[in-house]
Amino acid sequence: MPLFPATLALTLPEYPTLADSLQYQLTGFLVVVFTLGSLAALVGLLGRIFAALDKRRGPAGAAAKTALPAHPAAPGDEISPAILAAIAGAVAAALGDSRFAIRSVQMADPRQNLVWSAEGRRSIYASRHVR
Amino acid sequence: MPLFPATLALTLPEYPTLADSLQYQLTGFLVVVFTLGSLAALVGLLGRIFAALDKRRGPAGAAAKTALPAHPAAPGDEISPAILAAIAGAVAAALGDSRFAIRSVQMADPRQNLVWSAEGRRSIYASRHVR
Amino acid sequence: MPLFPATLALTLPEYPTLADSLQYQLTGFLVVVFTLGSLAALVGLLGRIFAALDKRRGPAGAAAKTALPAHPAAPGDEISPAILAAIAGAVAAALGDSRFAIRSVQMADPRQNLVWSAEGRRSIYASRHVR
Amino acid sequence: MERRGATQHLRLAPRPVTILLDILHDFVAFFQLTAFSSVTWQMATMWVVCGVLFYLGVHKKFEPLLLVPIAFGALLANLPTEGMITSRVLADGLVETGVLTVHGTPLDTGGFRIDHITGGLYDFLYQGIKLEIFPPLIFLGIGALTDFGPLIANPRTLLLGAAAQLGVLATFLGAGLLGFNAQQSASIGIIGGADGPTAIFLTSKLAPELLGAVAVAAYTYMALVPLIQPPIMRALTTAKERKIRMQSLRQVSRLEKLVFALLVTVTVILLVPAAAPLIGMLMLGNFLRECGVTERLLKASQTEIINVVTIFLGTSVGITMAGENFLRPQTLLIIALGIVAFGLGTAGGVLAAKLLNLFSRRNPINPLIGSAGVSAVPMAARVSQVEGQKADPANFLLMHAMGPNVAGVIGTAVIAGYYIATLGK
Amino acid sequence: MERRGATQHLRLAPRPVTILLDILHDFVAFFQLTAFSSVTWQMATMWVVCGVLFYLGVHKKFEPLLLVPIAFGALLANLPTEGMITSRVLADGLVETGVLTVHGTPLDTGGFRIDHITGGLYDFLYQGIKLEIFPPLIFLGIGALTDFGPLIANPRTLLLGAAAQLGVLATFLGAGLLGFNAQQSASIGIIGGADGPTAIFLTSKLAPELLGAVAVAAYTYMALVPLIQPPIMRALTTAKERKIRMQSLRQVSRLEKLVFALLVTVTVILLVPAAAPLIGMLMLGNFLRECGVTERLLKASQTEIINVVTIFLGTSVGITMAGENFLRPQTLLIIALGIVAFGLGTAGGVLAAKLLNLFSRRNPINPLIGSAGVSAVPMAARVSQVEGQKADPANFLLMHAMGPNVAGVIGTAVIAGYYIATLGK
Amino acid sequence: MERRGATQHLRLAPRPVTILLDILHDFVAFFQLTAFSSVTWQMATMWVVCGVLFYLGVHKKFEPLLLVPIAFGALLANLPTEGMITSRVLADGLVETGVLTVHGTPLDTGGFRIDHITGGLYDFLYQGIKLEIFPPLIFLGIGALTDFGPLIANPRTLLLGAAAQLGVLATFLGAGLLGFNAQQSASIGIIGGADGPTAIFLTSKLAPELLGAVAVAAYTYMALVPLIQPPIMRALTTAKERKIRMQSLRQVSRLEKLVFALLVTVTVILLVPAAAPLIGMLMLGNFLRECGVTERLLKASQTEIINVVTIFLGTSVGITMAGENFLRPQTLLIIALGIVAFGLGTAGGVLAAKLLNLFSRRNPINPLIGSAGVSAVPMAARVSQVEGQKADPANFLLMHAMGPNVAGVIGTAVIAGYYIATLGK
Ligand code: NA
Ligand code: NA
Ligand code: NA
Repeated sequence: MPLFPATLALTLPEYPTLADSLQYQLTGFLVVVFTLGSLAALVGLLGRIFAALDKRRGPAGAAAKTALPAHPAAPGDEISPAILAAIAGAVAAALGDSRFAIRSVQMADPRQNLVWSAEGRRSIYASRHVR
Repeated sequence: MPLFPATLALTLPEYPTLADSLQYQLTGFLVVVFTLGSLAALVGLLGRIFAALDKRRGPAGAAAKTALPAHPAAPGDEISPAILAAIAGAVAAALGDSRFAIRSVQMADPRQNLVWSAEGRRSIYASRHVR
Repeated sequence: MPLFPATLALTLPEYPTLADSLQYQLTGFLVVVFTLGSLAALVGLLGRIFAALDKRRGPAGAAAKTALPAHPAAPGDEISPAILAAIAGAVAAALGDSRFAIRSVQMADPRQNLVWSAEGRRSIYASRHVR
Repeated sequence: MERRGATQHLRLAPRPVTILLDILHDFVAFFQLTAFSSVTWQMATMWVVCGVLFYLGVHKKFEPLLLVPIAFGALLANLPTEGMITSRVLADGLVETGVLTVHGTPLDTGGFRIDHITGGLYDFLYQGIKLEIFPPLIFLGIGALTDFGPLIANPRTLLLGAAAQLGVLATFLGAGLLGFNAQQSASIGIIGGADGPTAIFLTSKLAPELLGAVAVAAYTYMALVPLIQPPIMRALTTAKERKIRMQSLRQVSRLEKLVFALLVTVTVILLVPAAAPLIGMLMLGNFLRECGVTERLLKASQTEIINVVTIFLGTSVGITMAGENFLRPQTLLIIALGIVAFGLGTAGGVLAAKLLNLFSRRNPINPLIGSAGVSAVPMAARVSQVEGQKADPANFLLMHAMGPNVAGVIGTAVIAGYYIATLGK
Repeated sequence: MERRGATQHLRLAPRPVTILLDILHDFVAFFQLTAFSSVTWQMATMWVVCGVLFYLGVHKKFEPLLLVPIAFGALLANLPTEGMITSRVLADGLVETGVLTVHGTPLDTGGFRIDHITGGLYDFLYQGIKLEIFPPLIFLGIGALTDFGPLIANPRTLLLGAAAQLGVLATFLGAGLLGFNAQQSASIGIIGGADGPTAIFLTSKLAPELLGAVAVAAYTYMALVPLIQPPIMRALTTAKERKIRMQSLRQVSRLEKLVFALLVTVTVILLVPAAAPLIGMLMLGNFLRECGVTERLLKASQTEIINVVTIFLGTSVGITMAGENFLRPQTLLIIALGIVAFGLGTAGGVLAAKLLNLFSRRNPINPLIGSAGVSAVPMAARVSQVEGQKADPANFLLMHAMGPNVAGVIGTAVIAGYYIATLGK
Repeated sequence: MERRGATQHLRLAPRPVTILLDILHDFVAFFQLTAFSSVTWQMATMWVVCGVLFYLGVHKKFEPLLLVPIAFGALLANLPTEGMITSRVLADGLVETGVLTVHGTPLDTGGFRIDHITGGLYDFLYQGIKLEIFPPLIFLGIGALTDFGPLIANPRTLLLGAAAQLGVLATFLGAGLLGFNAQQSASIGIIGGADGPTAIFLTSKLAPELLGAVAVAAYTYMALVPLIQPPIMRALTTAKERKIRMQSLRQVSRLEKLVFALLVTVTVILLVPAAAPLIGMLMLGNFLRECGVTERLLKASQTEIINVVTIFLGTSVGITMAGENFLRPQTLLIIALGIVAFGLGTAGGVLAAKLLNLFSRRNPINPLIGSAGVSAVPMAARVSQVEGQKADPANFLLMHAMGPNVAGVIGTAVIAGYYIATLGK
C-alpha cells in the first residue's frame, strides 16, 4: 500500500460537491501560502546574507553602489529619473522627512518601467496623484 | 427548383469562352462597384452625421479638434509637421490662396507615413516637386 | 564504370581509422583552401576591374566617392565617425604618419557595427586600447 | 447554356439584353451565396458587444492594449469571413476555433509529404494560444519590465500576494454552485488573480470555450480596480491603520536581484512544476533586465516581443468569441463572478496585512498595501497610494505596495500551476 | 581499399604519394558530386535575370524593399543549394517549392510522434506565403501606415478606386485569349491592381506557378507608374479638365476615422467574405493607428512586423523563381499583359472621374486624380499632383488624389475576394 | 470516501478536524507527487554548472548575449518542469528534447484534422534549432552588421581565413582518437571555427546530443580569445615579423561590395552547396546593408530579427543541457578538445601568413593578423591590434585583421558545408 494512495486534488470529479471543492481550494491555498511563504523565508535569508556582506565590505562599497543607478532610463520615458528624484526630494524636504531623499531615485524606476499595463489608466490618474 | 440554380461565376470552366469571360468580368466589376459604392454611400452618410453633431457641439469643440494634431510625428521623420505646415502656409500665402493654411497640417501626414512604398522613389522625385 | 566510383569522404565509416580521418580532413582542407582561394582570385580580379574603371572615370568621381560616407552612423553609436576620424587624424599627425588620415574614417565602421559579439568584451578592453 | 436558368425564357431577347440580365442574375446570385444570408442574430448581437468593448477600450481607456485587439478579433469572429478562421461545431453546440487540416501523401521512403494545410489566417495565429506559446512570451516581456526590488526589500509582502489569491479560491466555490464544472470554475476563479496572461494560459488549457468571456472580464476588471477596491479597503481598515507609516525600503543590489530571479525560478518550479512556463519566462525576462549585460535582448523582450505577441494574442482571444460561444447565460455569470473574485482578493490581501501585524508590532504593515496583492500591476499599487494619502497626505505607500503587487503575479501563477497539475487532462 | 578506384593501380607507389593522390581524387569527386555538374542553362540564364532585377531595385530604385529580396531569393533558387529549398517537379514540368516531409511514429496512446521534419530553410519560411499568412500581415502594417482621411472627406473617390479595377478585369480577358486558364488569368489581371501583397495573396492561392512573374511585374510596374500613367492621363483629359480646382477637404475627426475602419470591415466582409484576411488586417492596423491608445501596437505594426515579414515575403517570392518556372514564354506574356492592365486601370479611373462630373457639376472632380485609383500608394497620387501642376502650378491635387489612391487598395482586395470566391478550389 | 486513505481511521473525529487532516494530507500528497521527488543528482549538479555559466556570462562578461540565455535554459532543463519541455530517453541513455505529438482525426474528405499538438513551450521554440532555422537567421543579422570592405581591399586574407580552419580539421582527428564517432568529431572540431551559429547549425544536424557542450565551449572560448591567442602568436613569430607595417587599405566602393556579396554567394554555393543556408543568409544581410536602398529591412535584420532569435536560440540550446546529456566524461573531453581547436586554428592562421610572405616579399603580411582568421569577430582582430602595438605602438593592424576575421566566418561555413555534405544523414 503506498504511503499516500490518492488525494482529492488529483481525483476531483468533474462536478465536485461543495465540501470537496472547499477541501480542494483550501489545499490550493495552502500550496500558494507555502510556496510564497518559502520564498519569503528564502528572500529574507538572502537579504540578511547580503546585509552581512555589505557590512564587511564597509561604507566605501555601499557608496559606490548608490552612485550607480541600477538601469539607464528606458527610451521614451517622459520624465527622466533625475527630474523625478529632484521633485521627490523637494516634496520630502517640504514635508521635513529626509527619508525620501534616498528612496525617491528608486521610486522612479517601476513607475516608468511598468507603464505596460498602466498606459490606459494614465489620464484618469493624471489629476489625482503626484506623478 | 431553387430561385437561383447556378451562376456562371461559380461554374466558370477552366478555359472559358470570351463571352463567358466577359460576362464573368462584368459581374465582377458590378460586385466591385456595388461594394465600393455602398461604402461611399455609408461614408457619405457618416460624414453628414458627424457634420450635424459638430454643428450642435458648436465652435468651441471644433477649435479644440483643430488644435490637437491627429498623430504625433513618427520617429525618424526628416521634416516635422510643424515645419511642413509653415512651408505650405508660406506657399499658400504667396499664391494668395488662404485655403491651404488649414489643409497643410493634414497634408504632412500621409506624405510622411506612407513612406513605405515610397522610399525607393524619393530621390527621383526630390527635384521635381515640393517636399 | 563511372569515372570516380566512390570517395572516402562519402563513404567514411562511423568510426574511421586515423589514416582515413587524416585523408578525409586533408580533403576537407583542400576544399576550404580551394573555395576561399577561388574567392580570393575572383575578388582580386574584381578589385582590378574596379580600379581600371575608377581610373577611366578620373579624379572627379573618386573625390565624390570619398566625400560620401558608405553608411550613416548606426543609431546608438557612442562615438561618431567624425569624432573618431578627428582623433585618429590627430594621432597620426602626432606620429608623423600621414597615411592614417584617410584610413581612419573607414576604421570607424567595423568597430561600431560589429558591436554584436563584442558587447561583452568592451569593459575588459576599455582600458587597454584606444577606442 | 442550361446552367443559366434565369435567362432561359429570354432566348428571343436581343443578345446585349440577355447578357445584361445574365450579369444581373450572376451578381445577385454571388451575394446570395456568399454573404448576408449567413448573418445570424448572434453575430448582430455580438457587433453591439464589440461596440461596447471598443467604447471601453478606446474612450474609457480600459486596458486598451488588450481590449482593442480583443474587440477587433471578436468583430472578425462574428462576420461571415472566408479564409480567416475555421470553426467546428462540437457536440455540445459550442464552436471550436482554430481548426487545421493537413493534406498529404505517404511516401515510399517512409515519410509523409505535406501537400497542403487547410486553414485561415487565424487558424494559424490562434495556435499561439492553443499551444500556450503567447502567454509565456508576454510574461517574458513583463519580467523584463518589472522591478522586483520592493518585494526583495520587504519579503513579507509575498504573503500578501498569496492571501490575495483567496478571491480565486472562493470564486471557484461560487462557480461550482452555479453549475460550472471544475475546469470552468478554475478558469473563472483565476479572473480574481487580475493577471491577463495567466488567465488566458489557464483557460485555454482547461476551458477554452470560456476564453473570450474570461479574458474580457479579467481585463475589464483590471481597469476597474480604482473603482472596485477603495470601498472594500476602507470597510476593512480603521482610520488609524490607514495612517501607518512603513519603514523605508532598503536599496537592493543588482546581485541580490539576480539571485532572487533564480531563487524564484527554482523554488516555484520545484514546488509547482506546472507553473514553469509562466514563472520561467517571467524570471528569464527579469534576469535579462537585471544582469545589465544583455541590453539588446532586454530591449527585444520589453518591446518587440511583447508588442507583436500582444497584437496576435488579443485578436486571437477575440476570434474565439463567436456569438454561439459568448452569448450564453454563462457569460453573464462569469462577469458577475469575476467582480466577486476581485473583491474577495482585495479583502484577502487587506486582512492578511492585518493578520501579519498581529505578529510584528514593531514594524507594522499598512493594510492598504494588502489590496495590491491582486496584481493588476501597477494600478492596484497606485490605489494603495491614493487611499493612503487620503488618510495621511504625507504618507508614500507606492513603493511599499509594489511588493505585494508583483508578488500577486507570482501567486496567481502558482495557483494556476496548482489547477493545471490537478485538473489538466 | 576497393572503394578508392583511382588509386587501385598505384599500390606500389610509396605511401605519402598514395595518400596525396587519394586526397586529390576525393577532392575532385567531392566537387563532381555536389556542385557544378548540377548547374543548368536555366540557372545561368536566371542569374542574368537576377542581375537585371538587382539593377532595377538598387540602381533604378524600383520598389527596392521588395525587388531586392525577390532578386536575392531568385538567385538562391537558381543555385544548386542544399538545405535551402526542396523542389518537386510536377507532372506538367513545373517546379513546386516549399515541400515538407514529416517523419514520425504512431504511438500506442493514439497520437503521432513527430521524429523529424525534412525541409530546408525556405521550405519553412515559404509557408508564410503558401499558407497565406504574410500578405495579411503586410496589410496590417499598411493599414497602420495609411491615413484614410482624404477618402472619408470625399467618399465619391471610392468609385474612382472601383473604376480603376477595370484594368484587372480587361486583362483577364486578354490573358484568356492568350491561352491562360481562368485561375492564371485572374492572377495576371490583378497585376493591374498595383497592390503587391494582394497580388501575391491571390496568385499563391490560384496559380502559384506564376507567383514570381506576377510579383516581379507588379512591383516593377508600380515603380514605373510615373512613366506609364502621364501619357494616358493627358490623352483622356482636356486642358480645361486638368485645371479643375477641387473643393478643399474637410478635417476628419478621430472618431469618424474609427467608425470608417469598422464600417469598411463590416461592409466589405459582408459583401465579399473572401476579402476578409486582407481587409480585416488592413483595418485592424488602421484602427490601431487612429484609436490613439495603442501606441505600442501601432509601432509594432508599422515597423517590426512589416519589416521582418517583408524580408521573408520578398525572398520567399524569389525562391519560387526556379528557371524551369520563370523561363517560359508565359512570363513574357505576363509582363506584356501587366503593362496593359496598368494602362487600362489608369484609363478606367480617369474616365470614371469624367463620368462622375456629368452628375455633379457644382463640385467637379479633377479627372487627373482618377488615375490614382490603381493604388501604387503614394506614387500614383504624386503623379496626379505633378500632372495637375503642369496644367496649373497653383493647383494642389495631392491630398485629393490620396482618396482614390487608398480606395484602390480596397477595390483590389474586393476584386481579389471575388476571384477567390469563384475560382478558388 | 475510500479514496482518502489517510483519514480512514479518523472517522470518529469531529468534522472540522477531519477536513483539516484531509487538507494536510492532500497538501503533502500534492508536493510528493509533483515535485521534489523528481530531483535527480544530475539536476542538482547542473545547477552548479548553471551558476558557473551565469558567473562567466554576467560577471566575467563572456559573450553574455548567448551565455546568459544558455545558462537560463539549462537551469530550466534541470528542474522538474511541466509544460516546458518534453524529453524522451533514447536507447543509448541520452535524452532527446523537443518532442511533439500530433493528435488528430482522419477525415472522410481525405485530410487529417489536427485536434491537438502535445508539447511544452520549448518543444515548439526548440524547433527553430532542430529545423535549422535560427542559425541562418542569426547569420542574416551578422551579415547586416559586417563590413567586408577590409577583406575586399586585401583578398589574400581570405587564405588566412582558410588556414585557420586547420584547428577544426586537426581536432577532428583528436576527437576520433578519443572515441568520438565521425559526426561527433566534426561537431567538436567546429568549435575551433569560433563561430557560434555555425557550430550550432552543424551540431544540431550531426550530433544533437552534444549541442549544449559544443555551444558552451564555443562561446566560452570565443570570449577567452584574448587569453588563448597571444602566447601562441608570440611563440610563432619573430619580433621583426610582429613589426611589419602593412600597406594602407584602399577605399572599397559600394558597388564593389555588392558584387562581392553576390560573388561569395554564387561561388561558395556552387562549390559547397550544403553551406547555402549560412552563406546565403549572411550575404543577403550584407547585401541589404550595402545596397543603401533598404534601410527598413537592414534595421530589422540588425536588431529585431537577430535579438529576438538570439533569446530563443540561446535558451533552446540551454534546454538541451539535461544533466543526463551534459554530465558525461565526453563533455570534459569536448571542452579540452575545444581549446586545442582554438589554439591550432590560431597557429594555422599565423603560419599561413608567414607562408604567404614567402611569395610576396614586396607587400608582406604581418603574421599577427593571421590569428584573426579564427573569426570570433571582432575580438580576434582586436587581439591582433593589441599584440601589434606591443611590438610597435604606432602600428595599426585592426583594419587589416578584420580581413581574415570575416574571412574566417566564410571559411568555417565552408568546412561545415563539407561535413554536412559528407556526414549528414
Ligand atoms: Na495576481
Ligand atoms: Na489597387
Ligand atoms: Na571561423
